[in-house]
Amino acid sequence: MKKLFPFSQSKIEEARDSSARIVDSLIPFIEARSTASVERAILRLLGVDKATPQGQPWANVIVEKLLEKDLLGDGVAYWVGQALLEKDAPVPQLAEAVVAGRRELGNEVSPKAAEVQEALTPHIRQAVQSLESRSREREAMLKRLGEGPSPLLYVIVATGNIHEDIVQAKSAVMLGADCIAVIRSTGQSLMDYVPHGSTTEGYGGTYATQENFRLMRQAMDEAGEEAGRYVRLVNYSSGLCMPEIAAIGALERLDMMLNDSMYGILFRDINMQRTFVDQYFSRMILAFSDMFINTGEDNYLTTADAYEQSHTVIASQLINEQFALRAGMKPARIGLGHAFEMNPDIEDGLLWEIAQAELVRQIFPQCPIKYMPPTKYMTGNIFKGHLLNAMFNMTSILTGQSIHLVGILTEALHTPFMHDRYLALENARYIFNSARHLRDEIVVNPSGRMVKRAEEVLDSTVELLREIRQTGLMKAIEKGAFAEISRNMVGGKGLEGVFVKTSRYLNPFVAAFSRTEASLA
Amino acid sequence: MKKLFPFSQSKIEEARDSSARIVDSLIPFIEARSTASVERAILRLLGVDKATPQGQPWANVIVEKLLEKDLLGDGVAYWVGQALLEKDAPVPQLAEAVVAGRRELGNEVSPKAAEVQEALTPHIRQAVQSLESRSREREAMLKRLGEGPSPLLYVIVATGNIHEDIVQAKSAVMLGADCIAVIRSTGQSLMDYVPHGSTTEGYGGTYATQENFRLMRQAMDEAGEEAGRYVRLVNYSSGLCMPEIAAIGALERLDMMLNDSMYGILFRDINMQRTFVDQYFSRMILAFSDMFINTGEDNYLTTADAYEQSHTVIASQLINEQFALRAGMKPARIGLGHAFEMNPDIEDGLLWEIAQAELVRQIFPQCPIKYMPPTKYMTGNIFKGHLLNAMFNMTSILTGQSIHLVGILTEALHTPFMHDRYLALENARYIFNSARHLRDEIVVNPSGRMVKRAEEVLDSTVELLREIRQTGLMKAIEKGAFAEISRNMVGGKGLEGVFVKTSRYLNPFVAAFSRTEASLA
Amino acid sequence: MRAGLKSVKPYGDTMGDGAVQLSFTLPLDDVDQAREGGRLLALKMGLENPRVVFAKRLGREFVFLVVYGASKHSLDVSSLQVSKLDVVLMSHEEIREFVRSRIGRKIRVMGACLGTDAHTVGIDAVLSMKGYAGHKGLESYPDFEVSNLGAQVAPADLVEKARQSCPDALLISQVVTQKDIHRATLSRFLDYLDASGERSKYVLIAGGPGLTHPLAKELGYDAGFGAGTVPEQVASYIVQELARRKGK
Amino acid sequence: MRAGLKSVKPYGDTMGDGAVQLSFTLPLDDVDQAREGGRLLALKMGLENPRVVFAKRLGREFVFLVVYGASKHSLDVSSLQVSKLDVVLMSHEEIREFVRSRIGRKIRVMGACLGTDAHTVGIDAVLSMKGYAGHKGLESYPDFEVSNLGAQVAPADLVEKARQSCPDALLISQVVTQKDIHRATLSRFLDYLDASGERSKYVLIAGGPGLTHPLAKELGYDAGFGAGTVPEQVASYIVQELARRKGK
Ligand code: B12
Ligand code: B12
Ligand SMILES: Cc1ncc(COP(=O)(O)O)c(C=O)c1O
Ligand SMILES: Cc1ncc(COP(=O)(O)O)c(C=O)c1O
Repeated sequence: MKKLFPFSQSKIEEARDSSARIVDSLIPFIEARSTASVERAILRLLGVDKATPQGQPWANVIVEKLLEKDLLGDGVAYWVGQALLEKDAPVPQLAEAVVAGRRELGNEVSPKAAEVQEALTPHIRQAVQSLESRSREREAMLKRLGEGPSPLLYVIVATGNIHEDIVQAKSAVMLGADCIAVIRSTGQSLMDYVPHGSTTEGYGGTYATQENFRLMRQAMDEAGEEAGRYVRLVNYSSGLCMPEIAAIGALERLDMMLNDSMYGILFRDINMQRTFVDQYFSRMILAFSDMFINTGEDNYLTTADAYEQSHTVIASQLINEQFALRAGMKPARIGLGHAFEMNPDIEDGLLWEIAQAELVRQIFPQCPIKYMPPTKYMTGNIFKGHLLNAMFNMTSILTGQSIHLVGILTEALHTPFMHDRYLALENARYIFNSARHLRDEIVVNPSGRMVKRAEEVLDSTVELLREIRQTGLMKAIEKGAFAEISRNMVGGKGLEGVFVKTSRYLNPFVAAFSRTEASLA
Repeated sequence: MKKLFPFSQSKIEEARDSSARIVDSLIPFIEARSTASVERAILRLLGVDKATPQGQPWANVIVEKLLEKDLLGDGVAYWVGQALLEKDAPVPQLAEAVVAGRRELGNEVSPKAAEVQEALTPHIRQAVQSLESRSREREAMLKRLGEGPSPLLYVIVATGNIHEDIVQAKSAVMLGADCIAVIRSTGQSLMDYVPHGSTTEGYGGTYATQENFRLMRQAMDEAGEEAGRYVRLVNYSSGLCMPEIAAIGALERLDMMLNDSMYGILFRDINMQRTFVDQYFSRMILAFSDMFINTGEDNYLTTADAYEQSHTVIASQLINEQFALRAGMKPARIGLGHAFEMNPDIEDGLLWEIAQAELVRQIFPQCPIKYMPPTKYMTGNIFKGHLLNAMFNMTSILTGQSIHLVGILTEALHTPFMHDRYLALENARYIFNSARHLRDEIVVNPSGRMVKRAEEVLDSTVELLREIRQTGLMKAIEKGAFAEISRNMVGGKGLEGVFVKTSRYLNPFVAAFSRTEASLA
Repeated sequence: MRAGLKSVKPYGDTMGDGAVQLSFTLPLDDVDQAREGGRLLALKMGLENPRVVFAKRLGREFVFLVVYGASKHSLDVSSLQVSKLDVVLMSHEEIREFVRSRIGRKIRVMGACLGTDAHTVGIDAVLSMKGYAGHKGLESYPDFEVSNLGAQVAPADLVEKARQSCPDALLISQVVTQKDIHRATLSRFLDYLDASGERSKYVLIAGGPGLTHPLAKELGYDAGFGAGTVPEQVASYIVQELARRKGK
Repeated sequence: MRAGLKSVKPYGDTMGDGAVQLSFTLPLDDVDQAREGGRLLALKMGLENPRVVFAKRLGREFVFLVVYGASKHSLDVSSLQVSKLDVVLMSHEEIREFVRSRIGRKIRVMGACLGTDAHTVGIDAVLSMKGYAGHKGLESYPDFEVSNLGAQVAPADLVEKARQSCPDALLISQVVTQKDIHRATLSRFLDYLDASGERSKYVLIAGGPGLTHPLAKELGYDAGFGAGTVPEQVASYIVQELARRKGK
């Protein structure tokens, strides 16, 4: 990869090294715990995808039953294994019976771990195979259809109604979109269950449900065939149901997930223990399913000042990277987020944006960077907004970003109308094409303003990570190291869903994923 | 001046040398001739600014009378001098009497050149002084008020009604405009007289009249005081009345004139002899009055393809430069025109625009380059149009242009509405500010696509000028060397107004301008 | 050039020309049909000589149009009522003076992003020390005691929290407006308050980029604040309203 | 999701939502007054819940506004008449065939930019060898004889030139439309033609970015061509019209 800036690699190494230690020191804590959502994800991977007539997902019913009996510490897999030992059956069938009260979980049939494992094995294998077949499908389609030139054009749909979303998404694909993200309804991230079925009533977005995923996947496969390129589908493995949504997304062949090791903590006040544990397993699922993650550092800049807080973005990216690597993700799937959010009135603001974008690019040469458009300084002046997006597009192509979230001129007004998205895609496509090889053409003045700025940001990052390494990540978050937000270890939502694993705790997917990967490698 | 591209100066020198020879070989032809419009300009400089009740300017009436008598070959100044010898009076008073038929021109009172000269001298001196006082006024105001940062933001008003124009222009100044050009009504360029008085009925623009100039000057002086910067006023010394409009513009303290040595020939089918003679004297007036010219090479690209014909733009700029130097203009006043007119669908189109703009900048380091916005590929999609303008703005600040004609999103639809101009100024101001020092920050890859492209254009320019030097400029125009348009030496409009000077022909301003300049220097 | 205030029309470049730009998408497949449809729609909207200057297919059944035309409607602005909040804008200093002289005690305000809304930047802009656009928020006012409950506070919880600490004013932020969720949430909250008969205990203030004072009034709030609000405006209103209520 | 063709409304993100964007300037000094004026104007235009989302002063007496709202108008497209030229689009080849079989002689056309208009690119696009957007112009058609008079041809001169060489069709370009000068010039030309009783001798075609077929008809021309016209369309029309006239 071409580099526009000259940098001492050693500073980058120091920063990365700090992040590795920060993350490493949390892993034992994480590995000692599981959560309600992790357990539900296990059930969903095993095919438990239905809900009660009242809309309560079977996965939730079952996990709650175990919780009530105080048996969740062993893991849902342990008790499913026991039930299968008692009487083998497809897991969904077992689940139905449990939900209906016809069978019960929690009867210990055998105390031997090996036997429980064995009872589970064919079911796990089947689950793993169905995930694998989804990856293979994707691979084949990508090979056959190909994809758009880099950066990929990523747009959102967010009508609240999955059927309208499909109409909007099809139009977007025809107009050049490569990735379609279905934004979730406000509030979903704090729901401790995944709604069921197709939905038509969301606000600011559409509920993430397995059926909605399926409908959109089907529509986008059709649209992709027509357009002659594979359309990537994006959703949110984020909030209180991180691992579950990773699971259903993997099952429905989604391609990317918004997934961040700290976003929920900072921006949704989700308990940090919960998030750290959830993100770990969710990323294992995503890694195994060859999916991309997109981290959420862009959000820092919607509350804090982009010029002042640039270094926190990079520090967080480094931490996200380490968490992802620990969960088995390949760098090529770690889409680190950042954003074009500086005040458009700053003199030379574009220079600082270029400096930041290039810095990110150079620190993570193997990661596909997800670049987010201006949102904070967008206003009702849609014409001006269109220009902010143009400069964002320009910066993106100049600095070689990979996943380009197309900025929409009506950002400050409403979730995008169909023609807003058209104009936005036209904007990006015009500028990308017109400046296609600009990056090859220029070299940056090594003693200029941009390099100086990037160096300052890098220095502050090194400094910040050094501090965090000393205090530890949880304490650092308590102290407000990120986004000027401070969160407490036992505060926030969802702590009640975190538990310490017993010694016989079982999550056979962890082993299955790494075994299969190893056998594939 | 910083240079982005490495260039062999020798090619540039060869091109410039060719142009000098091309122009030099036309000077004797030009100096042997005068035109009706040159003669009317002389009268206007002498204060003859009224019109008959039917709207026929006195200047025209008088020149026609001499023409009828076949006495124009001596120059109007010669016969005015004779009349003054007979009976001295302010020239306007004399003119009134002539127009009214109370006095006649054409009576030879003295055959001695020196006596005629002497009779004219106080009147010429007065005229020259009033021009000088206008320049001094400008200088003082510029010193007191200052002007905007480079590039100057140049916008047009074109309502057809001078009073509406003033309203629009005032708004533009408040929103950041530095230069206001009052576009002329369609058709004025082919009128062989300058209309009289304030006007409210133009199409696609407002008539250039001395009174309209005065009204707008006054309004812009007021607006400039309020905004705290000097506002430059622009009009067209172009068409069949080049020298006359230069004269009235100078008298009303306009600051810039569209003025091109070949535009009228090519784009208005004005006879080439007429244009070459007219442009020469018009530029003498402008040079003396310390005014800028803006040449019209941008027009080539509205008919011909910008990628294919880039070299004709540069060849024409070099010729325009030489003509201007011959007329006594300083390089710092020669605003050479070019434009951002490539097809926005070309891959890397922006690179070619940057290459061209930088090439122009480096060939004419002392000239204030007038950079024209996209027009040809503007459509009813005003949102897309706004983006073309954004990339134009970006290119302008990156390549250090000086006079920036602000592109307007509704270019394809109508002459600008007030808010169109606002949005356009906002566009330019945002991008200029945000990328203020981008030029300092980058270096261009010397073996890259942009430099290669610029070199090709320069090579073609050298080649083209070499050919023109061989054939001569008039023949080259006949052969369609510029804008794919061919014009004949005796074709086009206005040839009837060209005449060969007699041996006693007199235009005392030519001498007065150079004398005064010399005495000032 | 000036038009009378009795018949004001949009202005492009000639007084009275009525120049208006429109854009919208029609759910039609055929571009020519959509162009004609766009023209007719513009006529229905009262535009004369509408020109469809751009048309682009966005998908199988949609065409985007840009239209220009001359509005024949005119406004009588001489009688136009701009429904503004009845409040005198005071400075930080003046507010302090006002509270000390007219109210004589600390003022307690409670803020929240109601319902599922998690956009805290707006309410923080009004309440926090840091404030907005250089204007410090209510926390910086010595006579204000601020409690900011942050994001996603359920209506019932807010009623309860308010009951516990009895603030003078409740400041509610609503940023998401899709499908009028802000209206629904704001109304629901008042229903809860009414149910417990407590509506009149507080000065009820709603804010957010989609809010206006008239809209807030319509929904049953005492005041509404929209985009670009600065803390002084809110503080001025609160203290003046409290003085007014006290005076009664 | 599809709406019936009987009541088509603009579409934003929900069928029937009526979403429309507007922008215009009001000649008012006060921004709040202008906002309210803009809202009222939008109501008059039939927009429900209009939101003034942006307002900016442009000078002492002008405020620019951006407004969004939901149009309550709907269109019955099932009965919508798109006034199209009655012509079958043929290729270069087909036109040649058509002329040879149905007309049997060369076709002579004369083009000009009428009046003060000097925009020749459009007429050249239709007539010249080079053509437009990859479509060669009428000069490239073996059975067409083209005379292109270029820019700024006075109406009287064109009548005279036409009388001298008797072309089958006159092609007139009008690009400048400010203050409806194109309408005036096009009408004036017909007056001249009428004066000499020659209107029916030619197929009369007007073109330009501001022209549409209905407008040309209204002014008394046989056909009108707007933005994006390609030469084949014009040639197809001319030969079919000539065949039709011959048939009569
Ligand atoms: C920042 C931001 C976020 C941040 C919020 C971080 C945070 N802690 O607040 C993050 C990234 C988390 C976020 C998430 C979402 N967002 Co958001 N977000 C924005 C954004 C970019 C800026 C909002 C902002 O901070 N404005 C700055 C503040 C200062 O302005 P303000 O809120 O208008 O406040 C001022 C006034 O309105 C007033 N005011 C506001 N409240 C109050 C209250 C009182 C009492 C008073 C007196 C005054 C007052 O005073 C303030 C100062 O002047 C806007 C787009 C934009 N440019 O406006 C979208 C936007 C608001 N978000 C939107 C959406 C849909 C969402 C999501 C639902 C998307 C999704 N499905 O994931 C989520 C979920 C959030 C949720 N559950 O509510 C939409 C809303 C669409 C609509 N009109 O319905 C917008 C418009 C973007 C878009 N076009 O889609 N968002
Ligand atoms: C190029 C250009 C010029 C060139 C013209 C060079 C030339 N030899 O033609 C120059 C620089 C000289 C020029 C000058 C002026 N121009 Co000019 N110009 C343009 C520009 C940028 C492009 C026009 C063009 O070439 N379009 C490309 C052609 C292919 O498209 P077209 O003309 O629409 O033609 C197509 C169809 O309409 C149709 N068609 C056209 N004619 C005909 C005829 C027939 C018979 C048929 C069948 C079809 C047909 O077929 C063509 C192919 O599809 C437009 C802005 C724009 N982007 O549109 C302004 C524009 C047209 N100009 C404008 C103006 C005002 C002027 C001036 C009056 C400005 C001035 N005061 O100095 C002058 C004077 C010209 C005059 N006396 O007429 C305005 C007109 C405003 C209005 N609506 O009234 C425009 C819109 C710019 C603006 N926003 O102000 N201009
Ligand atoms: C990582 C991540 N998760 C989730 C979201 C979306 O918000 P919510 O949590 O309300 O779904 C974002 C938004 O940018 C994000 O970056
Ligand atoms: C040198 C010059 N003169 C004049 C004009 C304007 O046209 P007209 O000759 O119709 O006034 C232009 C337009 O760009 C120009 O460049």
